[in-house]
Amino acid sequence: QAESSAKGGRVFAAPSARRLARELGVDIAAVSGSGPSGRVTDADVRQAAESEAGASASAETESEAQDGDGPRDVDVDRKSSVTKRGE
Amino acid sequence: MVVGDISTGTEVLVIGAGPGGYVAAIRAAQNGLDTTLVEKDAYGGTCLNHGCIPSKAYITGANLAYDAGHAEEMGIHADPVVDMAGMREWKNGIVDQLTGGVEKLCKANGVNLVKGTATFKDDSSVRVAHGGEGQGSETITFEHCIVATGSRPMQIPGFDFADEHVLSSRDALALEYVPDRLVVVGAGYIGMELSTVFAKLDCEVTVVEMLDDVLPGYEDDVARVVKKRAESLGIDFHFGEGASEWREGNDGGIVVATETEDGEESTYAADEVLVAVGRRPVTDTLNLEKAGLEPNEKGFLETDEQARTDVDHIYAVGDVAGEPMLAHKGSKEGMVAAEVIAGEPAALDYQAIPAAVFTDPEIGTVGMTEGEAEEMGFDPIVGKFPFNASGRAMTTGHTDGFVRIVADEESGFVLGGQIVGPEASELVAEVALAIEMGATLEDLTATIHTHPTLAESVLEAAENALGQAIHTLNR
Amino acid sequence: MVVGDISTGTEVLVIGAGPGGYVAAIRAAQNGLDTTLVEKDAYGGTCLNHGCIPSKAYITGANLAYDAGHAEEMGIHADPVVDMAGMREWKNGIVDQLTGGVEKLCKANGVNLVKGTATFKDDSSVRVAHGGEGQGSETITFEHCIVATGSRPMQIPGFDFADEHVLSSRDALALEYVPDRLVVVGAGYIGMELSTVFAKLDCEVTVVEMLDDVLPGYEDDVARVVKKRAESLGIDFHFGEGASEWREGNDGGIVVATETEDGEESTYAADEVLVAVGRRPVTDTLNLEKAGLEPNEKGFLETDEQARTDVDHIYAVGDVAGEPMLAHKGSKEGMVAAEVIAGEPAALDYQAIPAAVFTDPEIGTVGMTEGEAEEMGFDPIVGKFPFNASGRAMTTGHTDGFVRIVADEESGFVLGGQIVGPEASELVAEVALAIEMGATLEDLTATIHTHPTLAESVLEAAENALGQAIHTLNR
Ligand SMILES: Cc1cc2nc3c(=O)[nH]c(=O)nc-3n(C[C@H](O)[C@H](O)[C@H](O)COP(=O)(O)OP(=O)(O)OC[C@H]3O[C@@H](n4cnc5c(N)ncnc54)[C@H](O)[C@@H]3O)c2cc1C
Ligand SMILES: Cc1cc2nc3c(=O)[nH]c(=O)nc-3n(C[C@H](O)[C@H](O)[C@H](O)COP(=O)(O)OP(=O)(O)OC[C@H]3O[C@@H](n4cnc5c(N)ncnc54)[C@H](O)[C@@H]3O)c2cc1C
Repeated sequence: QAESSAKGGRVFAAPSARRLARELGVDIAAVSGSGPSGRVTDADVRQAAESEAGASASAETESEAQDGDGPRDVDVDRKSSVTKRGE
Repeated sequence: MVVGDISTGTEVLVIGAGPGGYVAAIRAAQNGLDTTLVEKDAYGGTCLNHGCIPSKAYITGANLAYDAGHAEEMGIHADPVVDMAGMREWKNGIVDQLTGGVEKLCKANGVNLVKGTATFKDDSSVRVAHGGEGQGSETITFEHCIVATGSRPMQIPGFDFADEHVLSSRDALALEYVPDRLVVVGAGYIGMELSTVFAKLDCEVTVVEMLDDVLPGYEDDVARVVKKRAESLGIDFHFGEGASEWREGNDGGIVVATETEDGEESTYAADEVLVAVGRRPVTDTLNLEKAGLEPNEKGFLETDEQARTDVDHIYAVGDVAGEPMLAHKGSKEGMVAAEVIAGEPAALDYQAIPAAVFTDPEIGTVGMTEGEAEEMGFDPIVGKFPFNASGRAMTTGHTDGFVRIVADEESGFVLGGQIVGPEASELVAEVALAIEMGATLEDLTATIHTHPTLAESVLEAAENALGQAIHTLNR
Repeated sequence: MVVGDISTGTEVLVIGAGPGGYVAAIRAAQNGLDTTLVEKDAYGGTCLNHGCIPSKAYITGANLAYDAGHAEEMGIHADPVVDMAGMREWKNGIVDQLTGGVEKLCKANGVNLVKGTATFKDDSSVRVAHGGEGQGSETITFEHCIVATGSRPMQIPGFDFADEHVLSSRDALALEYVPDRLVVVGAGYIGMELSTVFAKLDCEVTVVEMLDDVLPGYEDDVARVVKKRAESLGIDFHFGEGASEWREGNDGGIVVATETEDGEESTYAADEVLVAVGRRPVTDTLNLEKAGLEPNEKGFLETDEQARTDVDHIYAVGDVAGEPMLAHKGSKEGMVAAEVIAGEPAALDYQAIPAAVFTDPEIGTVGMTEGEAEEMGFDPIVGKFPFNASGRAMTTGHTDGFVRIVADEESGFVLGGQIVGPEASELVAEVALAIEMGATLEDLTATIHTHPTLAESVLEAAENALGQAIHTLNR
C-alpha cells in the first residue's frame, strides 16, 4: 500500500496532511494511507506520530510488538527528528 | 533598530518587489518580522509593469475588437477601430492601480519600503544606492535575506534592445501604435501571446523560430491547436530559422535576416522586430560573491525545499531561483521563505505548478503529461474531451481545443491535465486542486459540475478516462 | 424482446429526453441494460432546445455586441449592429448540432429511441402515442422506468402564453426581432438573464417583481451586485408589484397593469410582456395514478437517495423530482438511477449542487452560505476577495463582484462558496471539488493558482478567511 502510493516518489495526501506531517515530524512517505486508493489522511498522520512517539518513549520490545503494522514502522531518522522537535 | 546614522538593520531584507519579493515581504511582516523591501524600479516587478498584466490587458482588448469584427455568424455586424494609444492608456491605468496597490499593501502590513539598488557588501549587509544623482546610499544589515531580483529579456547577437526598431517584450507592450508589419523572433509563450495580439490588431506578423514548432515544451497536439489558429489569423511561421541580423530597408522599414542550420538565408521586411527568445535571471549585478553565493551555469541561485540558498540565512525566490519562471511560482516561494524564517513548518511541497499561456485559444496545464507519468513509473490512463462537443463552448463561439486528464490506472489518482481552449487558464485550477488533494478520477466525476459550463469538460474527460463518458464515445 | 406485434418490452424505459432522461438512458445502456427512451418533442429537452443553451448563446451575443460598443475606455471604437434574426439562426444552429448529437450518442450507446408521448397503463407498461394523425400507438412494457418529463413555465392569471404579446421564456428565445420595449414579470434567474440580454440589445426593459428584490434565494450582497449592474444597463425595476393583466395600448403596443399588496395600481407601456415566474413539473399528463404514483402538493415526485419513487422499480429524475430544477442536478440523478438499476452501489450522496446564474456579472454558488452553516451547527469563518482587487479581473475589464468562501472555523473544512463576478459559473467548479473532497482552507491556499487568473481570487478569499491574505487587508 505504502509502496503504491509512493510511486514515482509521490505521496498522495492533501496539502494539509502534508503540512501536519511536517509539524509532527512524521515522514509522510512512510505512512500507509487509509483513504481511497491509499490516500494518506490527517488521521493516518496523527496515528503515525502517536505510534512513533510511543515507540521512541518506550522499550524496544513494544515497538517490536507493533511490527505487524508494517509500513507504519518507525525508522531511526524520523525517531530522532521527533525527539528534536520535542526538546 | 538603527545601528548608525547611515546604517539600518532589519530582521528580513527582501531585494526586489516583483511577485516573488513583495509577497515574501508582506508575509514576513504578517508573521511579525521586521521587514525591509528594496526595489530599484517599480513595485510589482516585471509581472505588473512589463509582463503578465500589460500583456493580458492587450489580449483582452485585441480579442474584443477582433471578435466583434468577426461575428457576422452571430448576427453581429461591427467594424471596430482600435486606437492603440488609448488602449495603452487603459493598460497603464490598470498597471498604476495595481502597483499603487502593492505599495499600499506593503505599508499597511508594516513593511519598510526602500527605493534603490541593493548590492551585497557581505553575507549580512547590503549597500543600497538610491536612484538619481546625489541621492547617496545606505547600508542595511539583515538577519535573513530574500533575493527576488527576477529576470530580464535575453538579447541575441545582431539585435540590440537599444536600437530603435528592436523591441523587447517590454518595448512591445509600450508601443503607441500598431506597426503594419512585425517580425517576432521566438515562438515561445511570450512571442506567441504578443504575435496573436498584434495579428488581431491588423498587423502583418511573421514569426521566426529556430526550433521546428511553436511553444516548445508543450505536447504536439496542444501546440497544434494554437498554431492552427494563429495561422488562420494570418501569422506567417518560419521554423528552423535563427535571426541573424537586421538592417534598414528601402521602404522606410527594416529587413530581418535569418539563417537555417545549413546556412540558408532568408529576409523578411518589417517595421519592427520583437525579440522574445527567453529570459535570464538577474544575478550578475548583486555582488553575490560577497555574500558567499554563486549562481549555477544558467545564472540561477539553487535552493532547497525551504527556498534556502547555500548560505543558510539567505533565500532566493522567483525567477532568480530557477524554472518555471512564472509569477505564481515566485509568490509561492516567497511565502514559503517568509514562513520558514518565521519558524513555521512551511515547505515547497506542492505536487504541481499550473501554467497558462494566454494565446488563442488559451493553454492551461498542470502536473504530468502522459509521457511524464510513464517516466515516473505510473501506468497512466488518459481521458479527453473536445470543446467542440461542449454546449457551453459552442455558446461562447469558441470550440477549438480539448481537455485531457492523466491519471494512474491502478489507483485512479489524477496526475495531470492539459487544457487548450476557452478559459483554459481558469479551468486548470480545478485540476490543480485535484492533484494536490490526491483526488481520483472518481472524485472528479462524482463532483457535480454546473451546466452549461466549460468546467463540465473536465468531468467529461475524467469520465472518458474511466470509459464512462456521456457526451463522447468511449474507446 | 417483442411481446406481441403492438407491444414491445424493455428492461429500462426512460420517459423524456432532457438532461435527466437522455443521460439516464445512455448510462443504463452503457451498463448493458436494454434501454428505451421515449421523447414526444425534441432530444435534449428544455435545456438544449428552450433553456440553458439558447439563453447562453444569446447572452454571449449580447455581451459581445454590448462590450464592443462600450469599450472606448479600452481604446476600442465600434458601433455594432445586431441582426436578431441572424443571431437566432446562429443559436438554432448550435441547438440543432447539440440535439443531433444527443440522438447520435443515444444510438451509438445502443439506446432504442421511440418518438411519442408516453402515459402509464399500469405499473409495468406505458402507452406511447406517436405524434401526428393516424400514427397510432404502441405499448411498451418495462422492468424499470425512469420518469424524466421535466417542467414547463408557469402561467399567471391574465397572461396566457397563447396570446400574441405574452411570451414564455421559450417564446422570448425564439423572437426574430428585438422589441423596443419589454415588460418582464419575475426577477428570478430566468427573468434576470433575459432582461439583461434584451437591455444590452437596446431594448427598454421594465422588470416587475412581487417580492422586494431580484434573485430571491440569493444573499443580499450577491443580488445587489447584479441589480446595480442591471440598473446601470437601464433596466427599470418595480418591486412589490404583481402583474394583474395586459391590454392593447393606443400606440400599437400593449399596457401591462400591476398591483401592490395594498391594491395600488400601475401600468407600463410595452411591446411584449415576458412572464418568467417559475416552472412546474410535468407530472399531470402521465396518468401517474395508474402506476401507483402520486405527486406531492407541488407536483413533484418524491424520491430517495437512489432516485427511487414510492414504487420500487420506478425512478424520477430531473425537474420532476424536485428542486433545484437544474440540468446538472437532473443529469446526476439520471446517472444514479441508471447505475442503481444496473446493481451498482450508486447514491445521491453528493455534498453540494453548484448553481450558476448567467447575468452580468455571473453568479456561481455551491454549498452553504454563512447563515446556512450556522443553522447546521457549524461555527463558520468567512473570507472574501473583491474582484476589483484582482489583476486578472482588471485586465478583462470586468471588476464587479467578489468571491466568498465559507468554512468551519474549528476544522477548516470548506463548506460553501458564493461568487459573483466574471466567469463565476466556471470558478465555482474548484470550490465544488473542495467541498466534495473535504478540503480545508489550507488545502485551497496551499494549491498553487496560476497568475494572472480569476481563480486566484478563490485562493485569496480562503487566505482572507485564515487572516493571511496578501492582496487585501485582513480584519
Ligand atoms: C511579456 C511577459 C508576460 C508574462 N506573462 C506571465 C503570465 O501570464 N503568467 C506568469 O506567471 N508569468 C508571466 N511572466 C513572467 C513573470 O513576469 C515573472 O515570472 C515574474 O515577474 C517573476 O517575478 P520575480 O518577483 O521573480 O521577478 P520580477 O517580477 O522580475 O521582479 C524583480 C524586481 O526586482 C527588482 N530588482 C532587480 N535587481 C534589484 C536590485 N539589485 N536592487 C533592488 N531591486 C532590484 C527589479 O526592478 C524588479 O522590480 C511574463 C513575463 C513577460 C516578460
Ligand atoms: C430559459 C431557461 C434557462 C435555463 N438555464 C439553465 C441553466 O443555465 N442551467 C441549468 O442547470 N438549468 C437551466 N434551466 C433549467 C433546465 O432547463 C432544466 O432544469 C432541465 O432542462 C431539466 O431537465 P429534465 O430532463 O428534468 O427535463 P426537460 O429538459 O424539461 O426534459 C423533459 C423532456 O420530457 C419530454 N416529455 C415530457 N412529457 C413526456 C411524455 N409524456 N412522453 C414523452 N416525453 C415527454 C419533454 O418533451 C422534454 O423533452 C433553464 C431553463 C430555462 C427555461
